[in-house]
Amino acid sequence: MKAKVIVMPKQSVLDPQGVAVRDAVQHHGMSAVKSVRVGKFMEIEIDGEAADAEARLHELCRDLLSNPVIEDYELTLER
Amino acid sequence: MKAKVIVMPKQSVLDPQGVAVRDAVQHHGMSAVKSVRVGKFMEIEIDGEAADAEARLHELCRDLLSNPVIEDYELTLER
Amino acid sequence: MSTPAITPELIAKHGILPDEYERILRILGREPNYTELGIFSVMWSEHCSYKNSRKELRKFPTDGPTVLVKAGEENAGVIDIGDGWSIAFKMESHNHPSAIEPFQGAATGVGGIIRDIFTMGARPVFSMNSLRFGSIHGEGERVEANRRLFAGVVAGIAHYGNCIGIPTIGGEVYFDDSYEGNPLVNVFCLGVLKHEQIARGAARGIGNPVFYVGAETGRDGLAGAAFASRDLTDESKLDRPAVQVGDPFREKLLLEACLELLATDAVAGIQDMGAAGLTCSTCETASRGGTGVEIDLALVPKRETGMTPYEILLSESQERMLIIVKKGQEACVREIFEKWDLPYAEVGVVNDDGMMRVRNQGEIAAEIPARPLAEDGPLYDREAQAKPLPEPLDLATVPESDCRAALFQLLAHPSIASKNWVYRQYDHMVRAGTMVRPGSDAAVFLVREANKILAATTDCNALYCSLNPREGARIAIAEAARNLACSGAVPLAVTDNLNFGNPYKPENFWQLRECVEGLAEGCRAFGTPVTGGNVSLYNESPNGAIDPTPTVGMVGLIADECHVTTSYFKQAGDAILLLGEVGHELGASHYLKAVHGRKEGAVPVMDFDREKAIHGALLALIHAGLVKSAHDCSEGGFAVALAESCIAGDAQIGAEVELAAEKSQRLDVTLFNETQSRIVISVDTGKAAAVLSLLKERGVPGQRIGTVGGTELKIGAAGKRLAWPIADLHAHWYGSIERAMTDSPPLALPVA
Amino acid sequence: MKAAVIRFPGSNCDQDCHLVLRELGVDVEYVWHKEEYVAGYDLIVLPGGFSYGDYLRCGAIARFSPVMKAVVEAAAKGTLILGICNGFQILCEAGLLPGALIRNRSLHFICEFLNVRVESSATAFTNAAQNGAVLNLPIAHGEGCYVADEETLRSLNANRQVVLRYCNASGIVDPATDPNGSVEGIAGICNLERNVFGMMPHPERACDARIGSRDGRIFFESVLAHLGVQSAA
Ligand SMILES: Nc1ncnc2c1ncn2[C@@H]1O[C@H](COP(=O)(O)OP(=O)(O)O)[C@@H](O)[C@H]1O
Ligand SMILES: [Mg+2]
Repeated sequence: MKAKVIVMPKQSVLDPQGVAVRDAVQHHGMSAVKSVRVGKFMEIEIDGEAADAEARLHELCRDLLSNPVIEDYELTLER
Repeated sequence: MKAKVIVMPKQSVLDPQGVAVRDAVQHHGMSAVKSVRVGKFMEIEIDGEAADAEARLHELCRDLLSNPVIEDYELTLER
Repeated sequence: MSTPAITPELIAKHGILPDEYERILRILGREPNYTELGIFSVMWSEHCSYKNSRKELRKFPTDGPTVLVKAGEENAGVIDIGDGWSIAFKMESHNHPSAIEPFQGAATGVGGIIRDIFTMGARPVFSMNSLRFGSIHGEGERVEANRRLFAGVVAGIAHYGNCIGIPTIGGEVYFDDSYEGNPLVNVFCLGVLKHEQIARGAARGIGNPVFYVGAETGRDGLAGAAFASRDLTDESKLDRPAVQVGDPFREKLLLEACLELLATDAVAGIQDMGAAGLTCSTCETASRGGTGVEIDLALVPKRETGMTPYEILLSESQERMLIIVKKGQEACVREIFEKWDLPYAEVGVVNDDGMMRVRNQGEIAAEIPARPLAEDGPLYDREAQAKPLPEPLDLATVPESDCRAALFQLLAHPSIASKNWVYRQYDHMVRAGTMVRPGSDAAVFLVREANKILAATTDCNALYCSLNPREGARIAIAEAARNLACSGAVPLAVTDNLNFGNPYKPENFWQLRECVEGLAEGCRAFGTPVTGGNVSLYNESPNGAIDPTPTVGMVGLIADECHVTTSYFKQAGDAILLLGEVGHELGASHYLKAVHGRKEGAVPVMDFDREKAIHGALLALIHAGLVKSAHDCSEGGFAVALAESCIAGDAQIGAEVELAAEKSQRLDVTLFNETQSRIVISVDTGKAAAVLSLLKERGVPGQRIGTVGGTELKIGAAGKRLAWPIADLHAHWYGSIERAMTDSPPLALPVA
Repeated sequence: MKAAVIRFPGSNCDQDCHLVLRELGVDVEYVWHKEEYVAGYDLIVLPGGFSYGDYLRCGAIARFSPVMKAVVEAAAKGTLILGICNGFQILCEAGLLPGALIRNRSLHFICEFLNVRVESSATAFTNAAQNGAVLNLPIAHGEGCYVADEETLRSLNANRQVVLRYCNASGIVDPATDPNGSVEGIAGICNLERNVFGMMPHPERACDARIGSRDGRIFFESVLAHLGVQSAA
């Protein structure tokens, strides 16, 4: 089983990385780029197909892989 | 228009962050997790629908958003 | 847009008491609107108004021959260091934000204190930090949470400080259960400036334009000041908007741009936007200038759309400053901020009516007399209830433990163990001025532009303060001064960070008062005025209040580069001397806590005269070029101090000593007591006699106790002898924190 | 001799580099990242720091700053280019040096003094050192783990482009003293033409015994010697 997790800064939270990349991209000649947000992408390989895997992964995302105070996450499972 | 870019460390390049996350996850009780790779996820908002946008975005990914020596990227466009 | 009606519930929700609301009505002569209520709530929050502590803070000595700007007058006090140069330094806490988001909480704390310093016109040259966490040893969810907090805070401080290029050269870290869930993150920054470069946070010059510079305003940390003024509960975790994200890169640009602008003649006043952001900076600059300030929020650079006046005024977005520019020199601001690619906007003007007037698209959103808002907040005398002082320790109840094992245990205790896991993550060498790196008693920094050598330390033994707040605070000052003396420095001035529990609990308030008075006594004794500081109350977790922690940051001056002294032994054959007594006070000791699990007993007595006599003698010896190393005895007593002198240097080296202790005194008491005013020094053997006679002349107790050398630490006292291999001592001490953080088992005790 | 220290937004070792060069009697100037010309210099220093915040990847954004075009041109003309720490990262991103620098294996930023061995004194930056000399220098970086593919490594070694390796006090390259996981302990490399040199350690923080070491002077003194200038200090 494979899981993909995207962790992004919350919309209302400042994303200095995104701002820096946006400025660089605009500088690079793509002035049509209005905003960039930068987050993390994680690919997780899991042995077996445990029934509770999804619930446990959500727990993991909340507790360990993201900080709900400033980030949102999105979990996708590929069986 | 919206673009999503995933930048991942190449398979051949070591990913200490992935290793650390895997260890933490296993420590957290999910020993079924065999490997984790950590990369970046970028959301780019673009004004308009320029015909050459896709080509230019690929260029951007190659030149700026990823370093081909150590990373691969994946670009998805949402119109 | 409709705004909420002002109801008693809304008033209460803003943390404003009925009496305080009456005061607001008197100041305004009418009801406040929603935005004004928000403004009063942040300005009169504990964090901004110090309403429960200000009366106590007045007890600090703030003046002295070297004081150029006094505490409280400006963002940070300024102290003369000679030759036309001066320093500005201060300490500030970011405890609650760090509890919620350790990385960003700590990072933005660093950003805030740096802004406080460059607001004064000073170039920040180094930082320190004083940290407290729950236990990181052992297993379980709580321990793991403590580790995550610790790791996150250290990484956050590193992130901000390293990126901005200000070396973090010292600090302290303690671990105790009382900080579980409520870590302390106190950050210190020092800057250097010429006398004529002192900048003022006042809005002077009617008609002068007011500029907003730096990052755009977003809905960050809405009402963070109010947040810092409440107890931490599990619900605080849901206080999402209270967390701010820092951008050290922006701050670096802001720092350079502001210093560049201050070097021109264009600035009439400058103020950082810290807690309560735009609100605080506008009304405070107006109040200090005896003027009014009028701004229009429509002109403020914003990151988000649809922000209300309330949100804009209360936002705590980071990396922003307010600058009052001399009329006609606006172009200067434009040129510099464009060069640095930073947002800036002319948002208002200084006027003469004493009002803080905030417009939004021209329409008045808030209109409050600036001075009463900034200065006439409520001030309270809280009820204080003394806690009985602890009974002296009954030694008979303390089984004498294996002293050999106890020393290993103490050295591996994370509060005593080497902090290399922490300071290796901090760039402590950028600016090429760090003469003594972290790991000695005080950090020593060469300020190249001024050709001055500064020493700095932070200290506070909160265990002492929890048992006897006054004596604990007195000792904190004395210990800081002692650390400076051991580095060859004469103390100049002090900044403090008062971390306490909820002041509405009479016992907590009593602790605050006792500690303030204790610090004040100490400052008077050492002639070190307080240049400023910070109060953090409501440090409570579900388990109760933290141990009272009045952190002291002290800065001293080293007259000559040959006076710079470090804590570790240098050479085999050197004589080891003990300045001070062998000591006997085991109460409140770290040994009792770490080995016997007891936080109790009478706190050691601090006699300032005795302490000062020792510092004076040590400095005389250092000035005479006689001292090769000097290290004070603090947590863990003599044995730990001696072991540290063996293992804290780049090369480890053994020592053999014999202590002239009373025959009847137990060995654990002799080794681990924490009697104050003791310093272990090493000197050239040939000069030991000269040193002893100099001590005698000054009436300072001192004795030769042994010799540096070998691969073991050997201590004898009252007929008993113990030996520890240096390599083992080093291993237990050096890697302890890393082992805890990587969840590796502690090292086994080496067999004798 | 004339030297330029490039100032990117976020550079923070620019003043330290400037000071060392000045003390050696070099005519040294800051050059702002928005400049499009850097002509007339014998040495161009890309200092350490966090250019453009080091967001995205270290050096990734700096590489596209206007001044870098000019630096690339100067490099092609044979001007000496010295990249320190972040400067090294920028040189790799710009393709002036092969390989890349990634997160330290420990994931932590590491600041400490350590030893490096001079692998090649046949560069303008190391000619004053002996081959095999052990230098005590500080590092301070979070992303200093040098990586390159097999072929690049082979050619780096074959052409003696590896200039510095992390080593222990006796000069032995030992994975245990490699602070960041760099392949083959690589701490500094030069280009094939040997006029572009990047290193992770900070020589500018080791030019004054008062702050712990003078070993860093050798890099600057080598440049002076190479250019046939007498050092002032
Ligand atoms: N958080 C920290 N940041 C930087 N340096 C630290 C930190 N904590 C401790 N240190 C350094 O470790 C050394 C030992 O600290 P500490 O045990 O508190 O010393 P002392 O007991 O002499 O005051 C000091 O040099 C101190 O500056
Ligand atoms: Mg000490």
